[in-house]
Amino acid sequence: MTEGRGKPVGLSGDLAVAYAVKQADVDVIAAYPITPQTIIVEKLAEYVNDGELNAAFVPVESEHSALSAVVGASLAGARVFTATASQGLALMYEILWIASGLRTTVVMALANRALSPNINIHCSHDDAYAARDAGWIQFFAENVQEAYDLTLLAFRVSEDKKVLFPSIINLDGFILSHSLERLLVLDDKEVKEFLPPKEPVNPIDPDNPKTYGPLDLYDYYIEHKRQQAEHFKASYPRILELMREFSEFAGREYKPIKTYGLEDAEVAIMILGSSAGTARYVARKLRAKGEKVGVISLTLYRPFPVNELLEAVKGLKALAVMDRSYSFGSPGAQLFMDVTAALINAKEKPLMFNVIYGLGGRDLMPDHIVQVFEMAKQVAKEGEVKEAQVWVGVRE
Amino acid sequence: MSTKKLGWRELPIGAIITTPGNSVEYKTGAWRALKPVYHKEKCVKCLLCWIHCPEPAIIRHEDDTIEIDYDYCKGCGICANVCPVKAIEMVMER
Amino acid sequence: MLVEVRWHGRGGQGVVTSSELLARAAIKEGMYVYHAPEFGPERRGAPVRAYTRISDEPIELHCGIYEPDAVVVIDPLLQYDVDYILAGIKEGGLLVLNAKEPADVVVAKAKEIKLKVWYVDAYTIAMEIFGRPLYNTPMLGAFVKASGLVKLESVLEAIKDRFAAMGEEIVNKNKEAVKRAYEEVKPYEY
Amino acid sequence: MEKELKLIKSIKEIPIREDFAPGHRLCTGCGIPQLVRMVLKAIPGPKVVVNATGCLEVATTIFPYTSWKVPWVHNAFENAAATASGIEAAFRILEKKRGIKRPKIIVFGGDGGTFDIGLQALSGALERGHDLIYICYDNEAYMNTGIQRSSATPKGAATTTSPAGRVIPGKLERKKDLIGIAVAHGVKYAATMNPAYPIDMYNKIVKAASIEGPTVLHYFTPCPTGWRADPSKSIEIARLAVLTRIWPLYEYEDGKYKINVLVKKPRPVEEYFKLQGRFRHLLDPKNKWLLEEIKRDIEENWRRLLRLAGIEE
Repeated sequence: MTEGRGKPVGLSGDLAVAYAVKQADVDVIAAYPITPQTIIVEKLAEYVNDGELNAAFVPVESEHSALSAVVGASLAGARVFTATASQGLALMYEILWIASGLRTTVVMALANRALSPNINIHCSHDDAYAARDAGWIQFFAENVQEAYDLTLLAFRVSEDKKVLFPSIINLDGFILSHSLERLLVLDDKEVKEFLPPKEPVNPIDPDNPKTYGPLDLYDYYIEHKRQQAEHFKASYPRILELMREFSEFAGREYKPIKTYGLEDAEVAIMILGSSAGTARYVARKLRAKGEKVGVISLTLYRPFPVNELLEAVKGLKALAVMDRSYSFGSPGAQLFMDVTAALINAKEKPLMFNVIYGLGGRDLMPDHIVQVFEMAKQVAKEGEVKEAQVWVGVRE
Repeated sequence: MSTKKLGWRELPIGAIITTPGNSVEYKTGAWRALKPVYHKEKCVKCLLCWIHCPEPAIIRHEDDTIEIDYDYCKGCGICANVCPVKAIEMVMER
Repeated sequence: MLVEVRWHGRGGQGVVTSSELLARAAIKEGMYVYHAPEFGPERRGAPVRAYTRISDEPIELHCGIYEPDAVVVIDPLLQYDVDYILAGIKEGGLLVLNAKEPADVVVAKAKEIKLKVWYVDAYTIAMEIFGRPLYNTPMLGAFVKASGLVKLESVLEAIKDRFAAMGEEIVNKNKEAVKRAYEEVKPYEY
Repeated sequence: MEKELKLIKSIKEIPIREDFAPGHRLCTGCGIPQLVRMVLKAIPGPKVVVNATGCLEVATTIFPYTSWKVPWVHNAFENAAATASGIEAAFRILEKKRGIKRPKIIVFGGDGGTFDIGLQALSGALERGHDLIYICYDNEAYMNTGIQRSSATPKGAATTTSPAGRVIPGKLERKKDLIGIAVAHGVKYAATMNPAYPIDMYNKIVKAASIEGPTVLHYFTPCPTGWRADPSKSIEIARLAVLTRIWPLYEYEDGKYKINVLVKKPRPVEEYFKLQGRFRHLLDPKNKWLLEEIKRDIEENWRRLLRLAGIEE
C-alpha cells in the first residue's frame, strides 16, 4: 500500500470508521452496542452530541431495530450508517435481506467477531459469511487505513445509481477494531468532493406516494429476485470504477483483489482481513530465501471477483484457502466454497485445500503461515490433495 | 401497471409499486354472494353505511346520498345492517 | 527497522495507555505503528499485556508479539514472574523494570540472555505526583530514555493530545511523571 | 403552541376524500379498512404509513397492486415501530439539513405485531419519543397466519393454538393492557377505539395527530373469519363489546383518564359471546366457571378504569 494523501494520525479501527462516517456527513445513525464495535457508535454519539456531526443518532433497543431503523431512514432519503458484530448481525439477519431487496443504501461496519456458542468477543469471520448471500456489497479491511478508506468508499458505492445496494465494511474484531495504527485521513472538504450528499432514488415522498415492501407472490417474486441478482452482478464494474476513482483521489490503490508474489509463485495462500498482512510478511521472508510463494487476499468479497481470481491463480500449483470460520457439514468452509466454485471450470487451476484458523481470536502467528506454505508445497510436490481441510493453531 | 405481467427488466427496482391506489384494477365484486340494493327514497343521509364500508365500495355524493360500487362490494352486508331505516337491502346476487 | 515492545502490568495501571502513548509519539516522528491491547475483558488487578510494534515502513504484521525486542514491566511485583515477563524476548533485548532494585531472580535470567536491564522506582514517582500507583506515564518515560526509540518531546506531545480533554492538570502531571522517570531511570550493572 | 383541533360532532363532517382504494383483499366484513380510511381522513397533511406484517399489509399490497395513495412502507413483522423511528429521525434531520417537509408518521400493527413480536420495538420507539402515531388494529389473534392465539386474545376465546378442548376450554390467560403499557412509557396520549363509534374514533385520531411525540391508539377490529361471526354483524358485535364493558372506550390525555362511553347498565356478556363462534363454548354449562371468571375480570377492569378516571361507583 502506498501512502497517498492525507494527514497522519493514530486511530484504532473503530475510531477510524467513526471518523470516516463523520466526514461522510451521515444523516441517520442507529445502532446497538456490541463488542468489538461499540467504540464506533460511542464516538458517533459523541460527535453528534458535541455538534460536530449534524445527524440523528437513534439509540435503538436492539440490533434488529438498528437495521430496521436505518432501512426506514434510507428509504426516506437519508445517508445512513449502522455497525454491529457477531450476535448483533445474527439478530439483524432477517433485515439484511430486506435492506438489500428494498435497494437501500445502508452502510454497516462489521467488527468481525465469533458467533456463540461459546460466547467469545474476538475475531472470526462467521458474521461476515452469515451475510454473504443477502445481497450486500462486502469489503474486507486489512488494516486501519483500509477500514477508514473503505468506509468512505462504501457510501459512494452504495448510493451510486448504478449500484444501490447496502455495504458492509469488515474489520477484524480487536485486531483492527481496538488496535491503533498510523493512517492518513483526508481533509473534510476533499471528502465532500468525493462524496457529495446522497441523491436518493425513489425516496419516500408524500407528493409522489409509493408502496415499499409489498407482498410478492409467485407471479412476481422470481422476477424481482432475478432483477436484484442481475443488478448486483452489474454493480461489479461500477464498483471497480469507483475503487479506481477513490484510488486516484486518495493516492492509495484499491482493487477487488490483492496479490503478492504471484508473478512466479508456485504455491499461495488466500486469506481475508488483517491476517493477509501477516501472510504477506511471511511470504516476503520466504521469497527472500528464494521460495516461490504468494498471497491472495480480497478487498471486495461480494460481489466476488471471479475473473480476477482466475487470472491470479494462473501458474499456481497449490492454493491454501484459509477460513476464519467453519461451515458444518459442507464440503469446505465459506471462502473455500467461493474459491472452488469460482475456479471450477477454469482450464488452469491449482490444487486446493482449506485451512481453518483463528477462530474466536486465536492468534494467527507467522509460524502458522510457514506451516501452511509447507503443506501447500507438499501438495504441489505430490500433485494431489490428501487432506481437503486442515486446522492450524489448534491443540489436538 | 396493466394486465400484462412485466419481466424483470421492466419492473421498478426494489419491488416498489409506483402507481398509488391501483388496486382498483382488481375487482373484488366477484366475491359477492349477497348484493346490497340502495333505496334512495328511504335514505336519511346518515352516512353510516359509507363510513362503515370496509372496501370502500360506497360512494358518497355531495348531497350525502350514496351509491354502491358493485365493482368492489364484497357483499358483507354491514351497510344494510347499520342502516337505521332499512334503505339498503341484501338480495341474492343472481 | 521493526521494533516490538511488550508491556506487562495489571488491569487499572494503564498498561494499554503506555503502549498507546508510545505509538502516538512514534507516529509524530513519521513512523508506522501497530498498538494493540491484549484482547480480553479488562479486570482490575488481573495481569494485562499490551503490544507496540514500531517501524519506519508500513507494518503488515497483525498478530501478537512473541519475540519482543523490549519488555516493559510496569507493575513492581511482576518482576518476580520471570518466565512470564521474559517469554520469547530476544537475546540482547531491553528490559525496563519498575523497581527500587531489580530482583535477583530476574537479574539472573536477564544476565543469561544478555538483556540490557534498566529500572526506575516508579512507585515513588507515581505516589508523589498522582498520590496513586499510576505507573503508565512514569514507565513510558523510563522506556523512552532506556530505548532511545522516540524523542522525549514526541512523548510529551502525545500526552498533551491524549489527555487534553481531561484538563491541564492531568496533562501536566503526566508530563512531569514522564520527565522524572526519564531522568531517574538507570541501567543495571551486572 | 396549541393547535386548534378540528374535532367533529357528525359523520357528515368527515372528509369525502379517500386515500385508501378498494380492490384490496381483506376478508368480507373485515374491520380494518374502516380504521385505515378514518386515519387517512382525519390526518389531512403529508403522511407516511408504516405497516407491520399482518392482514392489512398482505391484503392491501399484493404486487403489482396497492390500495395506498400515501407513501407506505413495510419492512418486517416485529419492526414497524423501529422502521418508523428511522423514517421519523430521517425526516427530522432532512428537514433541518435540506428543508424537506416533515410528514406525519403513522404506524399500523396488528395485535401480534404490537402486543407480542413487535412489543420490544414499540417500547423502544415510545421511550425514545419519536413523533409518530402507533395504531394497533387488534383482532385478538394471529389472523393472518390462521387464527392463532396472541397475548391480545381475550380469556376464553378459542383459537387454533388455544382451542376449546375437552380439558382446556380456550385461552385461560387475560389480555395484556396495551394502554397501560403505553402510559407507562410516558406517552402524552393513548386511547381505545371501536368502529361502532366513528365520531369518537375520528376525534381520537385528530387528537393523537395533534401531539408532538409518540401516541398510541388501540382499535377493536372485528374479524368475521377469525371470530367465526356473521360479516354483516361486525359493527353490531363491536358495539356490544363496548356496551358489555368488554372493550371500554377511554382515553388517556395529559395524565388523566377519561371514559368516553360510560356504560351505566352493561349488557350481558352472553349477548356478545353468542354472536361469535370463538366464544360459543363458554355458554356450555360445564364452562360456567370460566364464564364467571371472565365476568369478574370485566367487572374488575371496569372498576379499575372508573378509579383511573376518578369516577365514583
